[in-house]
Amino acid sequence: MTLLVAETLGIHFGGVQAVDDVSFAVETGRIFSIIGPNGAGKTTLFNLISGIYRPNTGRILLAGEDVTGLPPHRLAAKGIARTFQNLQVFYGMTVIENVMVGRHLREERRLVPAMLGLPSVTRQNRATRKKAHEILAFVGLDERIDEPAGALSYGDLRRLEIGRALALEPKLLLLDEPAAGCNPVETAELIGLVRNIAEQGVTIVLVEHDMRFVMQISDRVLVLDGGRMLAEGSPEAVRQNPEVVAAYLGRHGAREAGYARG
Amino acid sequence: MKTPIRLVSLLAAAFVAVTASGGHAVAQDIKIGTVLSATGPASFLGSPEEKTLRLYVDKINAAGGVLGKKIALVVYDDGADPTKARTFATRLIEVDKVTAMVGGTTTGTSLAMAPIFEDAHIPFISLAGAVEIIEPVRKYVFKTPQTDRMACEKIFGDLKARKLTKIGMISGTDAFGKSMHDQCLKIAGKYGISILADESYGAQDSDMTPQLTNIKNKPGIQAVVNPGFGQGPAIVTRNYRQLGITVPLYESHGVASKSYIKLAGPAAEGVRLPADALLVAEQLPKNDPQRAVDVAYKQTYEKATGEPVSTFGGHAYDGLFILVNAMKRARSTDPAKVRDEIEKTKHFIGTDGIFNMSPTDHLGLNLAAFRMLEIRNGDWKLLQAAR
Amino acid sequence: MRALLSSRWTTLGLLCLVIAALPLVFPSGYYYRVAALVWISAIAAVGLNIFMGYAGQVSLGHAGFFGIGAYAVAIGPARFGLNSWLCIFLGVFLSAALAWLVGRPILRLRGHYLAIATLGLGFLIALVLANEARWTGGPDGTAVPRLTIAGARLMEPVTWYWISGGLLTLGTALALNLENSAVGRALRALHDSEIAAALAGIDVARHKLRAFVIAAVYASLAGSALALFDGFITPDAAGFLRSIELVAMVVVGGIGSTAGSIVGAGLLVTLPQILAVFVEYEQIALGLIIMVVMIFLRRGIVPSARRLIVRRAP
Amino acid sequence: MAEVLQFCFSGLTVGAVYALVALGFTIIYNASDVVNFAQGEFVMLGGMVTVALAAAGMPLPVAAVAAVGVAAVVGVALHRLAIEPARGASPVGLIIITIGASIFIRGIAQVVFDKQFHKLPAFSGDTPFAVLGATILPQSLWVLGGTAAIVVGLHVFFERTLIGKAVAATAANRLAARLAGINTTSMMTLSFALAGAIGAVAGILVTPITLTSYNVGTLLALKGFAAGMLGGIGNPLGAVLGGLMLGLIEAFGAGYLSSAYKDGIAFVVILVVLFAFPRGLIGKRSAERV
Repeated sequence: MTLLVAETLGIHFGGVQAVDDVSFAVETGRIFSIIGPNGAGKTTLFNLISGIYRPNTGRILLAGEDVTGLPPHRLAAKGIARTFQNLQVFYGMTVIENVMVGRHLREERRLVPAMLGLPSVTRQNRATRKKAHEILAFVGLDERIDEPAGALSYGDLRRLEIGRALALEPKLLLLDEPAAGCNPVETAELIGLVRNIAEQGVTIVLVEHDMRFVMQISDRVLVLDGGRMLAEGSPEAVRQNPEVVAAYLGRHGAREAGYARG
Repeated sequence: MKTPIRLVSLLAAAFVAVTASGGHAVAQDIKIGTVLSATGPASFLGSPEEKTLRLYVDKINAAGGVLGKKIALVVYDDGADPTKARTFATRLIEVDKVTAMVGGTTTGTSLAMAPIFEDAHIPFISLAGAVEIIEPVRKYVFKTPQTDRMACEKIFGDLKARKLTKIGMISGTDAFGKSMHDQCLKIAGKYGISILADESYGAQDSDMTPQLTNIKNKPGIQAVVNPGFGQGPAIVTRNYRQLGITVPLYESHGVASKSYIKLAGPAAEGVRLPADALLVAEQLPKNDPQRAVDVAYKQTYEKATGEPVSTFGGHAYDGLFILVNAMKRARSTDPAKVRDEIEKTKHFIGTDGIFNMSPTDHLGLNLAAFRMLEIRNGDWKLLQAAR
Repeated sequence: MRALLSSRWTTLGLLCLVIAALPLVFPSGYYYRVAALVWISAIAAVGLNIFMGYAGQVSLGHAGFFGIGAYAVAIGPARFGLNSWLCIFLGVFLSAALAWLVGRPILRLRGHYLAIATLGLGFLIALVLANEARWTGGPDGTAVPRLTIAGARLMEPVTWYWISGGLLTLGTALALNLENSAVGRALRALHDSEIAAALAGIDVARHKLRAFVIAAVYASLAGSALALFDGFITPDAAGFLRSIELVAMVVVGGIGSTAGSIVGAGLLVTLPQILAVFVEYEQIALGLIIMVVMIFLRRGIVPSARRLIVRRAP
Repeated sequence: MAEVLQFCFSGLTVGAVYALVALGFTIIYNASDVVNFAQGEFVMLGGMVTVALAAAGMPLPVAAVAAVGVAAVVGVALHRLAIEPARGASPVGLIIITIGASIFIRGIAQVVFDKQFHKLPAFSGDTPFAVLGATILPQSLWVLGGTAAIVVGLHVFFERTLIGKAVAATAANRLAARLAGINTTSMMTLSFALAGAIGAVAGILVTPITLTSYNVGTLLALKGFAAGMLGGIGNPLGAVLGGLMLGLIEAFGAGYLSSAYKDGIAFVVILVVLFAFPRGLIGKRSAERV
C-alpha cells in the first residue's frame, strides 16, 4: 500500500527553482531515503512535505488524501512527524517535557479545565508522562528524564527529537539528517533505532549525507541534484547508476562507492 | 554571590527603615507635606513649586518658625501619576503624620488625593487649575490658582471688548490644555463667541503648522486662543508667525513665565494672555496692594534659583502662606482648627490675587486676580483698559 | 531540592504565607496600600508572563488592557448606571474581545515588529481614553464609583489588601496550573521553536492568541481592581510608561517565572517609595538599580536565585 | 495646493528628526542586536549640553561639537558599562537595560541641567521663506540638509572606509567578522559612539525649532523606534524612509483628518503596513532555515 505520494512538486524562491518537478511514492512501513549534494533541495523537499512551505506546483497525497498546502499542525494531526537537521529542541523544557509536547494531539487541550487544574487534567498529565517515559525508554534516554534538555549531548538530542516525533504516534516519520554530528557508535545505535521504528509499521522518509547509513538502511533511495530528480530506485540500483556516480558522488565519491560495493 | 537574597532582604529592610522614620524631622516640628510632580510631564510646573516651598520654609524657619516651632517640609515626587500621588498622600498622613498638605501639581493628582485628605481630616491646599477640585466643595480641600474657567472668562471678556467674536482654538491634549479647552467651549456661548476651528496638538509635538494652516484657511476667524503649557505654546506662537497669521493670538495662564517670551522670541510680540500680577510686579501702580508681595517674591525666587519667576511657583507661595497664616490665627497645629482658619482667610494678598475664602468658596479669587497682559518689546505689558 | 523549588505548591504556599504574615508587621494603612498596589500590579504581571514568559512573545502595550478594565468600572456605573460588579466582567469581556480581534493579525508579527504593533495598540487605547473626554473625563481623569458588597463600600486599604491578595493568589494558582498542562506545554514549546511546535501538532497561531487573550484578561482585572481601589483613574494607567513598567516587572523578576513576576512587581512598586528619600536623585537611583539587576541577574531575580540555591545545595 | 505643500514642509522637518533617531537605532541594532530605547536621550543630550555650555559662555559652534562628543562618550559608556557586561541576556532583558539607562541619563540631566525648556538660536535667522504660498523656516532646511549629509556621510563611511567596512561586516555577520580578524567588540563600541553622535547632531539641529528639555528623549525614542520598524529594522534606508513617512503621516493626519488623533493615525498606518509587510517596508526578507 502507498502511504505518501508526491506528484510533480515544485517551489521557487525569487528566481531560484529550489525543487523542480519531483515525483515519488513511498510504500507503508518502508524506509525511503533522499540523498543529494548540498543545495540539492533535500531539506526544501522536506519542508514541502511537512507543510512549512506551500508548493508552487504539484500535489502531496497522504494515504490517498490530498494534503497539499495544509499547515504543519494539520499535517501532524494527519500523522506526519519530523525531526530537524539543525535541532529544534525545546531547550526551556526538561527532557521528558519535550516528549510530552509530542503528545499534544492526544491530550485534552481546553483552556478552562487546564487553568483550574481539574483532576482530569492531573490524571492526563500523569498518563502523558507515563507514555513519554515509555518512549524515552524506547529511544534510550530514560535515565535523564528530568534534566533540562540543554544538558544532553548532541547525539542524545537527536534521539530526543526522534522521541518527540514518535510521541505523536505518526504514520509517516520524516528524519532530516538524523546521523549528522553523531560519532560512529551513535550512528550504529541510530541505525538500530530507525529499524526498530520501521518494524513497528511507521513509514520513514529520511534525508542523509552518510552514505553507509543510507545504503544500509534504505528500501528505496531518491537522488536529487539542483532541485531535480536524478534517479530513484533500490540502494543497489542507485549506487550503480552512472549518472548518480558522476554527478553526485563525483570522482572521489565514485571511489568510495566502489569500496562500498566491494 | 548571595546577591539576590541580600538584595531582597536589603530592600525589605530599607523599605521599613526609610518609610518608618519619615525623614529627619524633630518631633516638635510642624510637619507640612507636599506631593508634587517634580519629574514627568508636569515637571515644568512641579519644579518651581518645589523650589518655592523649600525656599520659603527655610526663610520662615530662619525667622523663627511658626508658633515658636520650626516647619519640617516632607516632599514627595509623584511624577504626575495619580496612583503614586495617592500612595504618597497616604504616607504623608499615616507615616509622616503631617498637619497639612500644600501640593498636587496637576488636576489629576489633586483629584486623586483629595478624598484621602478629606477622609483623614487633614487640610489640603492644591496647586492645580481645574475647578472640579473645589466644586463641589470638600471640607478639607482648597486651592490657590485661578481656575481655567476664569482664564477663559478673562480672555473672552477681552475679545468681547475688542468686538472679536469668531475665534479658532488650538489646544494642547495634555490635562491642562484639554481641561481649559473644555471650559472655554462651555462658556463661549455666554460671551457670544463662536468657535469656528478647534484644533489640538500633543504635549511634546514639535510642529503645529498643519493645525494652524487649517485655522488660517478658515474664513472669518478674528482671533486664536491657545490653551496649553510647556513648550507647546512657544512653538504654536512661532509657527503662527511663520505662517503669517495676523489676527490676534491669545495664550493662556499656562505660559505665565518669562521663559515663554524667551522661547518664542520676536514671534511673541503682540500676544495677549491672562496672568497673575506677579509677572508684571514692577509695572504695577504703586498703590496696587499686590505690588509689594509680588515684587518681593519675584526677586527672592529669581535670586535664589537663577530662573525666571513663574506663576506656578507663586501658587505654592500662596498656598504655603495661607496655611501658615491660618496656623498662626488658630494658634494651633490641630488640623481641624487650621482648616477652619484657612476657610476664614480674608484679604490675604498673594501672588495670585487677593484671597477671600468662605465655606462655599475654597479658592477665594475673583476675575480681578487675572490681569490681561500683552507682550511688547520682549516683555510683559500690563493692559489697564481692557476689562 | 530542585523539585521542591520548582514545584507550584512552593510558589503558591510562599505567596499565601507572605500575604497572611505581612499584616503582622504592618503598622498602618499606608503599608496595606503599598502592598495592595503590589498585588494588583502582580496580577497584571503574572498574566503578562503567560504571554511573554511562557509563549515567548512581547507586548509593549499591555497597559491598554489595564486601562480598559479600569475605565470599564469608571464609565459603566457613572454613565450607564450599571452595577460595578457587572462592569468588571464587561471590562474583561471587552479586553478579551479586543485582544482576540487584534491578536489574530498582530500575532503573525515577530520580535521587535510585534513589539511595535502592541505598542501601537496600547498607544491607541490610551489616546482614545484621553481624547474622548465626554466619556472618560479626558486627561484629568475621572472618579470611579466604589464597589459595594452587601451595602458596605469597599475602600479601606486593608480591605483591598485582602481582596487583591486573594485575587493574586487565585491568578497565580491558575497560571501555575496552566503551566503544567497540555496548553502550557504548548506555549512553552512554541516559545523555543514555532516550527517544531507546529510539527508536534500545536496550532501555533491559536495558542499565541490564547496567551494574548489570557494576559489581556489578567490586565483588565488588575485595572478594574486599581480603579476601584483608588476611586480615581487617569488615562496614564493605559499609557506607554505603564506598559513598560509591566514588562520590566516580568523581566526583572525573571521572565517565564510566575513567582518572578510577583517579585518583580514588588520591587518596581516599592522602589519609588524607598527611593523617595533621595528626592532629586530618585530617577538616577531607579535607572541604576534596573540596570544593575538586569546586568548581574541576567535571567531575572527569581530564576537566578533559584540557580544559586540549587548549586549550593548538595 | 499651498496647504499640501505646507503639510509637506511640516512633515519632512519633523520626519527628518524621526529619521535621525531611527538611524541611531539602526546602527546600534545592526552592530549588536540591541534595540536601544536610550536613543532619544542622545538627542536630548545634544540639545541640552549645547545650551548649557553656550550659557556658560562657550561659543556656540564649540559648544555644539563638545555636545556631540559628550553624547558619543555616553554612547561608549552605555555599551561598555551596561550592554557588554550583560551579553547573553534576552532581547527583552537588553531592552529593559536600555530603558534603565534612559531613566538614569534623564535623572542625571535633571540634576545637572534643570527642568526648564530651552532653545538655541536658528543657524541662519528666523525669517521664513515663502514657496508657492507655503512657508518654511531656514532651520528646517538645515535639518533636512543635515539629515541628508549624515545619510550620505554614513554611506561613504560604511562603503569606502576600512573601519566603516569593518563595522558593516560586524553588522552583517559577527562570527565571520571575528574570523576575519575584526575586533567586533570595538566595532560595537564604535557603533554606539556613532549612534550617540548622530543623536546629538539631531538634537542640535532641531533644538532651534522644537526646543528642548531634560525629558524630550522618551517620546523621540518611541517615534524613532516606530519609524525604524515602519521602514524595516536594520536597514538605514528604511530608517530614513520610515522617519520621513511617519512625519508626513502625522502632518497630513493633523491637517486633513484630526489633530487630536494624529499620533493614532500614524500608529494605525504602521499596523496596516506591518500586516502587509511583516518586516517593514524595506526590511530584510530572509526565509527561515530549518
